[in-house]
Amino acid sequence: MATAAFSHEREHYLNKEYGIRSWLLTTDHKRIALLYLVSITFFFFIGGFLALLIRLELLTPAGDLVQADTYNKLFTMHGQIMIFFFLIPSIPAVLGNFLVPLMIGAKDLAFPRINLLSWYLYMCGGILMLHTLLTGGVDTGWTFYTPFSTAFSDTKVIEAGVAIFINGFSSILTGLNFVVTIHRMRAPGMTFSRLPLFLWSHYATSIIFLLGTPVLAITLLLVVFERAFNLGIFDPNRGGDPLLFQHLFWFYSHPAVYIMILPSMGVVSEIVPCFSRKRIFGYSFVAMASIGIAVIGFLVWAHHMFVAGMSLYAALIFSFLSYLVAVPSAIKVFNWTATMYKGSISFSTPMLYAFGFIGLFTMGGLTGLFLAALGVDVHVTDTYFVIAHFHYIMVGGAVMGYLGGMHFWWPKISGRMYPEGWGRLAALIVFIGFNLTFFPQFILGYLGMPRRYWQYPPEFQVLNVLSTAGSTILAVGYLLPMVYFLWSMRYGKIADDNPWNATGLEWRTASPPPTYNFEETPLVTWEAYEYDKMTLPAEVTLER
Amino acid sequence: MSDSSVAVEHTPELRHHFADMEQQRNAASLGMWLFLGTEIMFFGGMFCAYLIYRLAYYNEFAVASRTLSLPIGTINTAVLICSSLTVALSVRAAQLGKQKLVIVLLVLTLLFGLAFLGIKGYEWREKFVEHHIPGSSFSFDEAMPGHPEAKIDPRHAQIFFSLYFAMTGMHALHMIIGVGIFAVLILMAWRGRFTPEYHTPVEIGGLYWHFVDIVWIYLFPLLYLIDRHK
Amino acid sequence: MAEHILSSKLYWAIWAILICLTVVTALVARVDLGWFNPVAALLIATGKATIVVLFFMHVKYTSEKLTTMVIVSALFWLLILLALSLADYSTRPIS
Amino acid sequence: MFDNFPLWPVRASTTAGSVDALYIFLVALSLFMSVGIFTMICIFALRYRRRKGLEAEQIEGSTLLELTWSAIPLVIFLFIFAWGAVIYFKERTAPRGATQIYVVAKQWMWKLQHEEGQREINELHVPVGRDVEMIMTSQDVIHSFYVPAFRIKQDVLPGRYTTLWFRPTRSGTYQLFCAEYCGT
Repeated sequence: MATAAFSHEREHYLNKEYGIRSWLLTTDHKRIALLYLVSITFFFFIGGFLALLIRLELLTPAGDLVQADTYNKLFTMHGQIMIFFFLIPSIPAVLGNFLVPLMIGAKDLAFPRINLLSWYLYMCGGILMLHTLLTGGVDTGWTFYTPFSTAFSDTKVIEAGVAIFINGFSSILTGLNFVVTIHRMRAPGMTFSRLPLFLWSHYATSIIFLLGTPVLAITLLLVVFERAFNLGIFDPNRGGDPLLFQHLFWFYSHPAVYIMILPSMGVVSEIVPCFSRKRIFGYSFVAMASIGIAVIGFLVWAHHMFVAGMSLYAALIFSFLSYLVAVPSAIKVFNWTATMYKGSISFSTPMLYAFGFIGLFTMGGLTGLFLAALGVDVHVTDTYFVIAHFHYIMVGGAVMGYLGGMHFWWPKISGRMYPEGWGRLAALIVFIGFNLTFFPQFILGYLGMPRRYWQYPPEFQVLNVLSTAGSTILAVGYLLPMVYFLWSMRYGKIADDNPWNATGLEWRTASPPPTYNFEETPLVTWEAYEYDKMTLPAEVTLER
Repeated sequence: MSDSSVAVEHTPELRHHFADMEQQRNAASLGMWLFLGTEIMFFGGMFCAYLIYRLAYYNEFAVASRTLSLPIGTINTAVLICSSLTVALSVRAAQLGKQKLVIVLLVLTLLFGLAFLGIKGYEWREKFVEHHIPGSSFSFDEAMPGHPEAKIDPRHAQIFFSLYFAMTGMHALHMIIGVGIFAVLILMAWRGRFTPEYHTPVEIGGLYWHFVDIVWIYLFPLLYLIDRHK
Repeated sequence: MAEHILSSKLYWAIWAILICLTVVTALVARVDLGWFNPVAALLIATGKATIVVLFFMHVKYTSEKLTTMVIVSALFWLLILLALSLADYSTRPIS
Repeated sequence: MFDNFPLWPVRASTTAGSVDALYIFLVALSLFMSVGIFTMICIFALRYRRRKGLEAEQIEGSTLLELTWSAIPLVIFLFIFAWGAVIYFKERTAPRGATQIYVVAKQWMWKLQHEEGQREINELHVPVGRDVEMIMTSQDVIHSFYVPAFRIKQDVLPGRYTTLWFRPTRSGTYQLFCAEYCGT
């Protein structure tokens, strides 16, 4: 292993080649991960900017900042960009891409060129989406509900549909690459029972990518055909059923929530044992819970349609199944908590994000129980209660996990440490800003404020003002890490190969890793998370 | 490591990140199978729509289905089955290292594929002539079976044709992609790239072709064979 | 090589069976069997598909459980989609 | 104090009370669960914070514990499911003899017609204490009939009829929202 003193001259994946071609034509999974990191961050800030405009409009009950049609486009594009171009690819395409081969001791993903292709597909979809945004936008809501999207909206539905369709292939190829890599490329000794939980969760995510995304692809394609060629599959004027669209759409789009949250759970399952210096409590239960969530997650889609005109009996079935998927999520929360018991807990930045994740995900999950309960769902569905709930899962859960993971693996990715003090501050700001933004929305929702309204009765104003105030704090919290990550690339302390003394294979190669990851193929002889066999260096032990 | 795989390690086809040819081959084959899994779900969305509407508008679907030509559908099925045979034989020829035979069989496959597309195109043209293309010019003037006085609802027949065009269109698109893949394979075979040790592309391309064939094996009865006895 | 090379006779035999089944399915459709018509059509199609998968796509001769698992899970997911959608449509009151 | 800062809308129908009861139960349950988890995390984080002389003690896991904390939530969840389902079933089955009102929704308008023939637009007047059933359809896109004070909501679809019923218990003027996005 190279020591820190040598790492200046040592060749690694970042300094092996320079120049734009060496990046745009790279097949190195680590470089592709960085390409994704840059492009995803870009879309995150666009989506975030749209969110801030939405919150500003909602500061007052009157519709005074933007016109109604502009507002409709704002929330539509916010949803589509954030979901398809940020949340879904975020952890898998950045951290997954970087870490899957490293964690199993492989030189690269199984299909490096396909991996690059999926980034290009992502960019094609992204640029098309951006073009849609800049030349008029879409106003259908991110859900594209028919017949509004097929027969009534006069905005760029086809273009947005095609953008998401192309982006879908990027997801499918990423998932395919992960599954093949995990099956075929493991280093000797890396059995499935020794796989880090990060990989179990990515395996589960890939299953959803592979089996869910194509259904969304064909559904959006049918909507595009319906607009472009007059096919009438969802058209009620020709006896078509708009609910069929909703079934097909949610068949993917509900499991898509698990695409966002499962990788985050994987990140937390790495961070919590590392900063508690303990084996994970109940490894096999946490691993199987990931697979369980991926499978049961496909059985619950129509709980988005309880008031949509579905049959009463189908509603009962879907409500029942929805409660089943809550069990594996609960198992995970309990296991993370139990892992801390009798540990040696450090409050480093990644751990703070993990605390935040567990807290916010717990609240998101519990409010999910409200929405799965038929009687209550009728009242709160399509209100701000739903908005708050899924933001707790998708922003409180997924983004907290993403940021936690970015901090945890940043030394490995960049070879530099980020400033710890700023890191903790940002984690705190994000947590406070997030709760201030979205907690009031639970109350708003139960009071009956429907989603997607640009004007609202004045009695809702107090809570909306709180929410808007929170969103500005949240924005600061998201900007901070970007600034100090960039800063650290030049001025950060040089990182050790294993700054956290973590057990994973990715920490047993240099920081940043060489192009083919390992000097020689590692032989794995230990279980995951053997923190009892890992001693802490003096400086880490003395911290706090 | 066995002797044979040490020899294999020097083959130029082995990509740097794989340990040996065996691993590379297995990865490629698993990748293709997974992709075919996603394809099942891709067509599955349309099969779902088909199932729902067929149950809802059974009579209209039956009448509309009977306007499709059974002989043409049967012939096209046979054409695709022949192409699957030539694909399977070409993989075998590649395994045995018969390079010329591989080229001949791949070309035959390509021709069968083009024949299928040609026949399909002829059928589509017929639909155009008969105003069975969904949209404003759609017209469908048929009576309910057994009730000559009762016309069937043309809007529901239109749903059948919407699904017909979506399903056969998506299938044809897959055929066109398949033809492209096979053109590349022919080029590779022409350059003598395939040996008994390395012919993964033929195998993988073959898997794709067979899958597209299987989709048609289902589309044929679902679209052409509703209530044919009346 | 662990590959299994099949004889070309077997491939021709499979081809003959597939062509026969195609003709049979077209003929069976012309006979009135009531509810059994669609069932027969689907059974024959599934039979044909199975033969293609087992022999042309060599699944019968690969030692890999994984391939089978991929196929089975994809079909299982398709079943989920169809069955749970039907759960709605088959119990909805007709209006 | 809660007059200016309400936590739920006015209860003005027979359904409202039963929905609120389950809601309050769920809030209590959530509070109990989340406070429980948060306290545990805080206690562990402080009690076992990293310091000299304190080594982590390895625990592999416990199948018994895992099964317990899978089974107990499952039982609670099934209880909530049953409770929610009962309310839903009642919400969805209109009592016999309810006054019927026909509703046609179109982009941005509700057209309502009473059994006796009077018509109203965007406003609905119904007597307190009588069951009212709405039979609804849409002329264009999907709409949704939502009255928070009654805790009822139902999407209104083009090409078919959906129904909804309620029994007002309190006189007053209540908001009627369209809760499904229907365009500009």
